Amino acid sequence: MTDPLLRLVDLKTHFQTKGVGLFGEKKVLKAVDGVSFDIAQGEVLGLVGESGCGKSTVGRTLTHLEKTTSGQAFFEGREFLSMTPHKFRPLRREIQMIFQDPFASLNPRLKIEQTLGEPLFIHGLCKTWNEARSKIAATLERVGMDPKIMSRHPHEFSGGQRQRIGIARVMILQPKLVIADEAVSALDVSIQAQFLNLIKKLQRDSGMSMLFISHDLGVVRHISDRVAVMLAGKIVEIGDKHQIFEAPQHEYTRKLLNSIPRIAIGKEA
Amino acid sequence: MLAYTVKRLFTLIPTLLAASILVFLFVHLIPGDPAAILLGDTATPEEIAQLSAEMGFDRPLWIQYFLWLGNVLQGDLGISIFFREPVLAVIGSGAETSILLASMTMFWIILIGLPIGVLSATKHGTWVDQITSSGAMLAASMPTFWLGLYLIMIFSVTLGWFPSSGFPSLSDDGGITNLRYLILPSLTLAAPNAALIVRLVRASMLDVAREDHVRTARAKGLHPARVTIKHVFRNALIAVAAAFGFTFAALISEAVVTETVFSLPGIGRLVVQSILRRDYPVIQGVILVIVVLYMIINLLVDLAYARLDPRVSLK
Amino acid sequence: MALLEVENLEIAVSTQRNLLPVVQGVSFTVDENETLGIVGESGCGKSLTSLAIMGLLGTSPVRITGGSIHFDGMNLLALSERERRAIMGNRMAMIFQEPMTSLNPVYRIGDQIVENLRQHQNLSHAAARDRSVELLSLVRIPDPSERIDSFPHQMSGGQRQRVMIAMALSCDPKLLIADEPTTALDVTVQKEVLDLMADLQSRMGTAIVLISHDLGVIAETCDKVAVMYRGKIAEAASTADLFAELLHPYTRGLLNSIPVVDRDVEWLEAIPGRVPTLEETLTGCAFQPRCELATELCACEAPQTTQFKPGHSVQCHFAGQDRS
Amino acid sequence: MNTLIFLRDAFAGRKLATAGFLWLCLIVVAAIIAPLVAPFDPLEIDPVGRLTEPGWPNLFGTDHFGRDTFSRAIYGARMTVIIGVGSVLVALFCGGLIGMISAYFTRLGHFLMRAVDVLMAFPALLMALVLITLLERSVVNTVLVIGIVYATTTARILFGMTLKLKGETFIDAAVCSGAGNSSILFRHILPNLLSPLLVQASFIFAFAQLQAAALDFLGLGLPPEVPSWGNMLSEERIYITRAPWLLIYPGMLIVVSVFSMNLVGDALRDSIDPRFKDDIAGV
Repeated sequence: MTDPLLRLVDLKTHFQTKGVGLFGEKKVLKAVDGVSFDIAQGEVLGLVGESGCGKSTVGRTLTHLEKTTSGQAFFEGREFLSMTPHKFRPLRREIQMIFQDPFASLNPRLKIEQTLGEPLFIHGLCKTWNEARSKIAATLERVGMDPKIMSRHPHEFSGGQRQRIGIARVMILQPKLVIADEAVSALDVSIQAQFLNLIKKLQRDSGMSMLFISHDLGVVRHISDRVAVMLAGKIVEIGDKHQIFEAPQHEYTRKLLNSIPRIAIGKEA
Repeated sequence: MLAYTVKRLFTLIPTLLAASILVFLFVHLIPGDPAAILLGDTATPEEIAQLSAEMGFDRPLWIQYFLWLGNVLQGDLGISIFFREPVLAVIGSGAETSILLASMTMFWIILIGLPIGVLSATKHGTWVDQITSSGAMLAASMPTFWLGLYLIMIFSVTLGWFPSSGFPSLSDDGGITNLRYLILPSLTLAAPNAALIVRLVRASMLDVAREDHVRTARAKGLHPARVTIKHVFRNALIAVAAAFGFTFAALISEAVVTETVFSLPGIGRLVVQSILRRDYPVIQGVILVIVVLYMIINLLVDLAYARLDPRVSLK
Repeated sequence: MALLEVENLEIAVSTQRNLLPVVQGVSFTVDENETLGIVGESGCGKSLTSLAIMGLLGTSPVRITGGSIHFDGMNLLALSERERRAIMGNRMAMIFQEPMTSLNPVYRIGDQIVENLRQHQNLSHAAARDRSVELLSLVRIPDPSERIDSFPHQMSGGQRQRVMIAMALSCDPKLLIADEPTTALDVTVQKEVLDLMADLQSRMGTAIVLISHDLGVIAETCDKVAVMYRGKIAEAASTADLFAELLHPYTRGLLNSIPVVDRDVEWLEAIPGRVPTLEETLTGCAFQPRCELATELCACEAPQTTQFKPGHSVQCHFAGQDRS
Repeated sequence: MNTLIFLRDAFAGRKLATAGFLWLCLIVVAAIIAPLVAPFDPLEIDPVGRLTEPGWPNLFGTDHFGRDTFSRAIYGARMTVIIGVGSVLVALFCGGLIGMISAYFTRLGHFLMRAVDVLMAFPALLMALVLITLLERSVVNTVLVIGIVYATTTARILFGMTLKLKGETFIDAAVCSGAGNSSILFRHILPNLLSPLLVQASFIFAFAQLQAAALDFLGLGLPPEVPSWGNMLSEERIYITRAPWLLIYPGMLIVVSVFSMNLVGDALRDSIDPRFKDDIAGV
């Protein structure tokens, strides 16, 4: 087999925090401290862990939102963490990100079509607004929204609708890798289920790969092919989802699984 | 807390140095020979030559700066053109008035501003709130000198309750009763600043009242007054303390005007008169003193802030 | 008579134009040593119900417009403000969702517990402080005699929630209201906090009203459950009965929406659509626009609460029926 | 269109603020058509008709040069608008640019904000006085000086607000879409700052009037012959007992105008994004 779509080698992202000592000595927060994994073409890797374990930082580092301290990441064999912003820009089309908070992830001042059209023009996928609008309409339909809404502003939509628009912004570029950072955590259960189905469907249809970051083990099991469990900046266990959920090896994975409240359904309870 | 204090002191030094450079450059930005500017129109060429040599005006600017800074650190701010006295002594003669005026004003600001602010916040949305908060805004919209002139007209000229101008020292005849000279000026100066504090206390109390921990306090079954004072007002003080530095800056600015209106022999009037007299050594000296003073006040405000908010000093 | 009896509780929010009902006809009872779980999605009125019981709606635009709340034989809504305060934090206490912000950042945690104790008990400061140390060790805070002088920001989220619990339990309340107490916490911490609450309940006999959006949390910790949807109780029963036979299509939909860790489901059976907003006026059943069983009857007539089985009530015209 | 809705919402149910807004509109109109409505030349001296009481034809009476106070007051509106608008423009442009750029480009920003800190070590009026000493008395210089003084606070405020916006998820999202620096700054950040900037502008407008009046009073503001409300107060202050109307009218005009501007700013502030409320220094 050829190279995986994404290969991450010993990624470290450290943050300088201001110290409190007399001279404000810098302290180092090792948010991500040596993470390696591969994501194959069309594969969904779930990254699960508790708050502060560094799982979001992995996603943010891969999209250049945080500076890498050390380590490498290869996309289709090309190292991209060390690229300049200018060099990295074409790759942004291929590596897209879905954010957690549907209320914060859309610019309140821009119309939906402006938000969705911007990446099309940046990456030269469209020349005219007519072209862009037809692409936007098609993408909105794919995520289950009425194309007519493109001339409206974000505040006119509910959280669920905004998250659909957020997903549309990602899908419109037809990326090869999508990083979903707690993409469904802010949603109520009944809406969350709609989204999990939608994301799964989009992923299957387009054959894209995905890094699905979440604290919710149920969600991760539902959507992923493989799962990595993170603790304090490091991956403690990684493997096929059935192995992780049915025969966890690491003590921490077992602790996580045991902590989840369960519902006993039906008469046998 | 000690570590925090020392740390803040250290961060003060670069700002202070940068500000001193600006004050130093001031004289050099005025067109003409700096020595002639510092000595005034009546100076003889010999005097100018002597001062030029003393201050190194023929040498590079940065050497001049260090010569000047050296003098300043020894307390030598130059000689006033108008008074023919050392600048420090001229400033010192105005210090008593200004310090007393500032203290009395602060007294009014706290005495008037805090209670009215609390009242306005607790009566939020009622006519009491509307009157106090619009009244405060009105007070903050008045030119201080205009208010001062009318206070003089009403309380000095018509009613004769207070003297209209001047301030004999506390060590002169009358002693402590001489403070009555400062009652109108300090009230004038306090009005707009107390008004700002009223608005600030009100706004920050309303903000704090929405915070979750206030709900916790109410869930304890505490008396509403206790919740207001111990939980809302106490936490609102953090924001108020942070703004006290600004209040002090406004106070210095407005003292310039107030001292002029009431003809008080303070530092503020000295600034204006020196500008009108083109007494540059005094202008430079006063500005330096005020800037240093203002920074010290800001440091104290920061320390008070850190005391009020444990999240700042112990993290 | 039960310890807490809520009957036909109505809460409305007043807007500039009109009064919008947010809780309608909610009734339930809680006995001593019993845990009632109220579950529902955001905006269903569960938090407002808990605030109404506690008496914390206060002067906000949200207010009680009908019904009654009886606690320990007293009609809470008829009490004076002073009498009400004597109960709050004393015989009835509450913990909140946000452990990060629910403690006052400027006071040491010990002082905040002492404040609650001395408000209701005639204790010297020293005695109240000793008692606070005991309470902190009761909620398993390590080194309680040292941690008592910590400020809230020096503790983790889980520890802060333990402090909240210690504070709530300081006067041995008969009723503890917990509004999403573990939502902001990680699962492992959530388990510890829930275990702690269950343990304390078994020792002290406190009745608990647990508000949560998480069916799993409710199923594991509660004796009985009320499922709320847009201001009404859709279904209520003992936990065992409820999960043995889900009668309301919403409860069923909610359960099917949850991806579980123990088995694989290819596609989730999501409930279509979304919860109607408060401004949208509805005739008939509030769940009808999203319901697979809905008929014309559901669109015109709101279902009444019916006892489908003893102890298992439901608000649905087609309770217990399947799509087929 | 959005701005109109924003204004309508801000003033809804606020009678006092609406009255203030209308008053300001009146001032602007008076400033524009001053030559048409002023009954006399504001500079015309009449040695015979000195210190006449308000009446006909001198509605507000005359000053000690016999100049018509009413006409001077109307021309004073001109100065009010020029000083206000001018210093707002200077402050927002210089301060806004410095603040935004400092927040966005952190290295340069660190240096720039330290410089702003140093300037802020000079209390506002004092700084104005120092600058005035170096310049001549003129309308342009007064505008510049007041504008520069408030540019420092504006820079601080804009710095804080831009920093907050920079941390917003929608900015991250725009970055992930491939948007460049200028697009992020001017397309994504700036439009979100416009309404808070408007609020800040109204407060600066109000402060500027008070500062300008104080400078006039100290004899360091506008040239004495310029008919501004501050100059009117300053020149006639010794007649406060003999001809009180000379101080009442211009004084009240200043108070009402500044009060109106503060009311407007307050109303606008209550309707902007609550995140920015605490950043803006106003009354």
